[in-house]
Amino acid sequence: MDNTIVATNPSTTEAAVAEEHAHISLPQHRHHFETEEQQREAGTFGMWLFLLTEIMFFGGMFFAYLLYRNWYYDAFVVGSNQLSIPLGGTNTAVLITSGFFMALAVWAAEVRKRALLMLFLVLTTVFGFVFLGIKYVEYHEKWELHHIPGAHFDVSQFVNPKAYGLKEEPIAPDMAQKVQIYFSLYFAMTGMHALHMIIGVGILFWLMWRAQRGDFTSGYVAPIENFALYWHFVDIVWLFLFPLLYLINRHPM
Amino acid sequence: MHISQVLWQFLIKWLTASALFLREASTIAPYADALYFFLLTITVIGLVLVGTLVFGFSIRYRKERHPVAEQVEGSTLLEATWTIIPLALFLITFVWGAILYFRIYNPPTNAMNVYIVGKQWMWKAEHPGGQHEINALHVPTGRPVQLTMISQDVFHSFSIPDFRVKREVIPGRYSTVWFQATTPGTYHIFCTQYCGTNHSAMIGEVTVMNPDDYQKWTQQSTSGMSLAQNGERLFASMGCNSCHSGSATARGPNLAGVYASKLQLANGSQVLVNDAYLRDAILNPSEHITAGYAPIMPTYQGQISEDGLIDLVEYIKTLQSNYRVQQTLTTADSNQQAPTTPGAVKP
Amino acid sequence: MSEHQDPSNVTNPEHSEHHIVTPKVYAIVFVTLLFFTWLTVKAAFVNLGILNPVIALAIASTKAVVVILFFMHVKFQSKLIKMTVGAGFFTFLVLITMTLSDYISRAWGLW
Amino acid sequence: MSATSSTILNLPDQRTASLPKRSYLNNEDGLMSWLLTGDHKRIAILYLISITLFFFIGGAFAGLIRLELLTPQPDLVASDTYNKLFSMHGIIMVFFFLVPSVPATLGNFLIPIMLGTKDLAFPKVNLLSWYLYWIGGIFTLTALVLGGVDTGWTFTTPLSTHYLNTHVVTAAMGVFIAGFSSIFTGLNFIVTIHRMRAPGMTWFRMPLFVWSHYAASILMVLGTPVLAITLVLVALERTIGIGVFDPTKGGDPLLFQHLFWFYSHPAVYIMILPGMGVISEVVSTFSRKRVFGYTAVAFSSVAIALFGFFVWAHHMFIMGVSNYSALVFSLLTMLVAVPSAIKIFNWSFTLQKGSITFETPMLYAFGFMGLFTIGGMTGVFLGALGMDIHLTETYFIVAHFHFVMVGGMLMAFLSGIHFWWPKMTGRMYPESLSKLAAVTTFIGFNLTFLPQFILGYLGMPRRYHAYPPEFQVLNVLSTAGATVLGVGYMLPLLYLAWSLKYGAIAGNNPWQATGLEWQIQSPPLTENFIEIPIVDYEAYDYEWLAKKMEQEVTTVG
Repeated sequence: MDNTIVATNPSTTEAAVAEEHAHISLPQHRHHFETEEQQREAGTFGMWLFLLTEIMFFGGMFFAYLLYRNWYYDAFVVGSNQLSIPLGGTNTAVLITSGFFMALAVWAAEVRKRALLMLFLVLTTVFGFVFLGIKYVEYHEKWELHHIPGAHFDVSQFVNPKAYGLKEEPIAPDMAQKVQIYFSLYFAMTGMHALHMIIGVGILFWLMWRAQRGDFTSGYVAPIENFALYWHFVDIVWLFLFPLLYLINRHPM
Repeated sequence: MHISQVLWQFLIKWLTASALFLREASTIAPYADALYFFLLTITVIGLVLVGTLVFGFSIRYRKERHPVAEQVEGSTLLEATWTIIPLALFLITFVWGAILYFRIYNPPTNAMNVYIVGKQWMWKAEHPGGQHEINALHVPTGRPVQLTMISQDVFHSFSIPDFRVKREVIPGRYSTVWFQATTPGTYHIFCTQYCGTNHSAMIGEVTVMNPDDYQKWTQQSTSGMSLAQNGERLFASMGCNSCHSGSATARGPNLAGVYASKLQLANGSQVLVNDAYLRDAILNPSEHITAGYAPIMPTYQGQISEDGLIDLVEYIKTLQSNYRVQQTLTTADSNQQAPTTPGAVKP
Repeated sequence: MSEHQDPSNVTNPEHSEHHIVTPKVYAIVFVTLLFFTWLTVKAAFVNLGILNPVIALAIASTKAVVVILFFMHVKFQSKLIKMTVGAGFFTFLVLITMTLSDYISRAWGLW
Repeated sequence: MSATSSTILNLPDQRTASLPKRSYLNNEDGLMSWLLTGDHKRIAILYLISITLFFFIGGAFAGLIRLELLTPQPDLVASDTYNKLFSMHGIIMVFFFLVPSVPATLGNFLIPIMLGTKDLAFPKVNLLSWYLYWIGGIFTLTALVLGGVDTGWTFTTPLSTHYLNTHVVTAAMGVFIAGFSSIFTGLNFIVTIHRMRAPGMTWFRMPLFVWSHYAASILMVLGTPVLAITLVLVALERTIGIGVFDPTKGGDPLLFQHLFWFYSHPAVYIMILPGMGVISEVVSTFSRKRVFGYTAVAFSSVAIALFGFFVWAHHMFIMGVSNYSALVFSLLTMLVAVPSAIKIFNWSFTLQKGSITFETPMLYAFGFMGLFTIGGMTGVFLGALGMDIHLTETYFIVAHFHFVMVGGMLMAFLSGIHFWWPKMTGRMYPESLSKLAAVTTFIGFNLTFLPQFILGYLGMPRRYHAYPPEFQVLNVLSTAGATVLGVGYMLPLLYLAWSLKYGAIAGNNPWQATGLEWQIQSPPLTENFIEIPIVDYEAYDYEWLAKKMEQEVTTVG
């Protein structure tokens, strides 16, 4: 009477139990899931829900960007033209490549090839580092030019570009102040993105360590698969950031 | 019978000092109260209804009287009823509330204007005639009064409960509210938006006076300089007149009669020149270039206080011709004070 | 154990067959993405007026959709996942449009 | 149990009854077995202890606030201190009590059992969310110990970014981290509800408790990240001055309001929806009847969640949003009020033709229905544009959200705790004492907050340290009520603690309720079910329950 179960059909229950035992053999199988398929689907779904929160997390900043870009268009153009397309474009390509290798890593795990999986994970990480390195170069340049928002922000380059040997048209001082908003958003958005990359690279190292042990090449690919979702999502954010931040108005007026 | 002294005083106070309802001292108040009582009525009806249902069913169907429950799935008809009736009531409320909202936030065109500057933690009222008040506001009965408000620092909120009006006072942007007082007397001004340490001390008093008394008050309490005159001084001392000189060859647009006109901007859009536009054009000129002029005006962000901006705005508002501007030019050239003759704003 | 699952789960749209995407598909997607990146840079240097941001966003969205569908396997996932992705972008759209409704109409009534 | 008795409480014979030998409580011993547990029931207990702690910290602040407001003069504490009191009260109560209250405790405990599964989908994430809650809590408590925060719980810019020198960043980080705790809880629930239902547990066989948690979870997952990014921007603004919300640099302070309320309005639904789920369970059980219009109640939860995202700007009607935008938001606000009205009427009609008894959970549920009706209707006052101008930012709004959050949510929470206490601990609390507590709470609550409606209409602004003397009488009443309310909240703490050791053995199903959770032993086993149940009956099917009990009697006999 202690554990009255709502089963009214004993035969199906027994069958269910038997079925469950067949699945219990795998070590990664958690006891509270009935089947591994259920576990896998739950994992994917959970990961997607987490990415949903990420969409909204970046969404707040994207809205701020939309608003201020419309309010202070000239400042955004000037700020955007301060960024280097070769660096930004390369970074986009680098990130896409990294994502490509991550996708291949999932495939390698699915077909249970440990060496390939390791190779692709390493390549993903390497390209992730290349991205972060290039980002560091870009940030460092802004630091030297006093384009970091805050107390040291300097507008002289936008008000008087000729003195700095730039071909840009000068903008009015009041608008030049608004370039700070552009750079605030630039650093907030790319900074948050870079933070996600850094977290991702950290997880990649953990995955490599586990992949080395062969954890993911015996039919259990969920961690690789779910991490790939995360990594691709970070890619997607950049795919929007690149045109929105670097390519606002590159054509001659 | 012995009643404790404290309790006794409390009861006395309860009976004498504590009103359960608020004075209606503006033309808007009765409208707001009408909606309030409508809402109060449906709330009470709703509450009585739910109460009756709960208590009624509890008595009628309590276990002693009704030992076995009858299973009922639901009733589409009943459910539709209590979906549609509340919906209808809420929609009525919405329309009513919206009408009231537009009434409170759309000032009539003939309203007299008073500027309010909020700062931590005081209210400054500036009348066009040059009366400056702190934590006080004098207004006449029977005339619509529009408040053009701005904050120097954080969000404040200007509230006069007896008038049923309230509006947030925002940093960096004018907001307006209007009322027409009906009954002479003094009423509370509260800051209702939390604004830091002395938030609860940011209170003041509106004094509502008969038009005659008000006339007397304006004459007695003027500082001698109207806002426009202050503005004229600023206009000269900040060098605005060197470009906005009104002459045909001037580098800046002619400001005479610009207020309330429609202006063609360099970016192709058309704007109505109002207080907010003038303020913004002084602080962020490059976003407000009049068509046909070069974007050469420097920004005055950080160089001029909100009070100063109000003075300038008021000055430009009153400029009907360029006569006064020319005057400031001559005086500025000769390094003299701007003219201070009161009441000579309009030539 | 599927036959003992929730009876409604047998044809449940929440379930899907597992699908392994081949490297070939990944490679095609990869090249497409690189091409679009090149395209978006080129497009930015041509003056198309109002169309510039539209095109930039359209390209970015296309890339995002391609990544979501293939790299992230959503094309082969259950309806539930597809709806989840949709819900995320829908909520973002709500945030944008409802907030913009304020910013766009602030100047109204000032004529 | 005779048919004429006035209670359905059915305890086993106390002379022979004993707690089950093995349960989740004694499955493993030692502190670490709790701190590293993956068991949703143990995590629920951890949460219960944590939120109770935070509730009483927040409550202490409330007590001090009421004490200060006893007199019109600013005499008990300094203005800064007072500002810190209400700020900390708000932050702790909203983010550390109300948001996790029902979902993280009762929801955590019950959702897997109600769905017939062994645990939530991600037990480790569940534990992580409890740790995040505590890390957030420690940040906030640190801010408190270092001298407090005085931004108000709304962190309004530019006040919070440029004009205060208290520990805003620390507190904001606390809320940020606690937000992720709430995201992970919501995520876990959604996945569990979608993926882990027992065979036969279709969507429309789920208890309404699960439905309302599903709706609340959607809000948690989609809303909270916007708050997170907003707080990050506030922290950046404060530390390096990025200017996104700073009007002197061209930023728009209203943008902060938009982003903040985009979360914080749905957050009130995060807080109230789980409470509504509790009420559905309780009202059904104590009137022995299926919830009237099950589908309508289920869908109204989802409707509230959906519409909840479209109404946030009604917090900003006087803040200088466009009048036309205000119009749209007001209309949508009116629409979101309808599902709440539907729920109230459906619960009322659940009583009709039932067989009603009045145990403690039911008393709290009645309290909820009354107070929530008032709270909801006064919300319509505030949603009506013109009325909002006069009422917002006064004590009217304070009273309104306390009616919804305390009168609604806290009543529901207490109702739920009393309802499921025997399941969670295996023991009953003293009924007469708990009924006394329920009545005390109800009276104290009304005494505290009804005067505040009047104060609000009279124009007394919220967050005022000192106030004009004509408001004193009503404030004294309110403070007197708060004292009664405080007693009402202390009582359960005492007798529930007492019952842990001395309470009567409750047995499996003391209330003779139909949910899956009542069909297993109390307290449950770690794995909940020995065998995964196959559900072949609708929710709230009392005839099925009667049949089943009959069967048991015959087999045992």
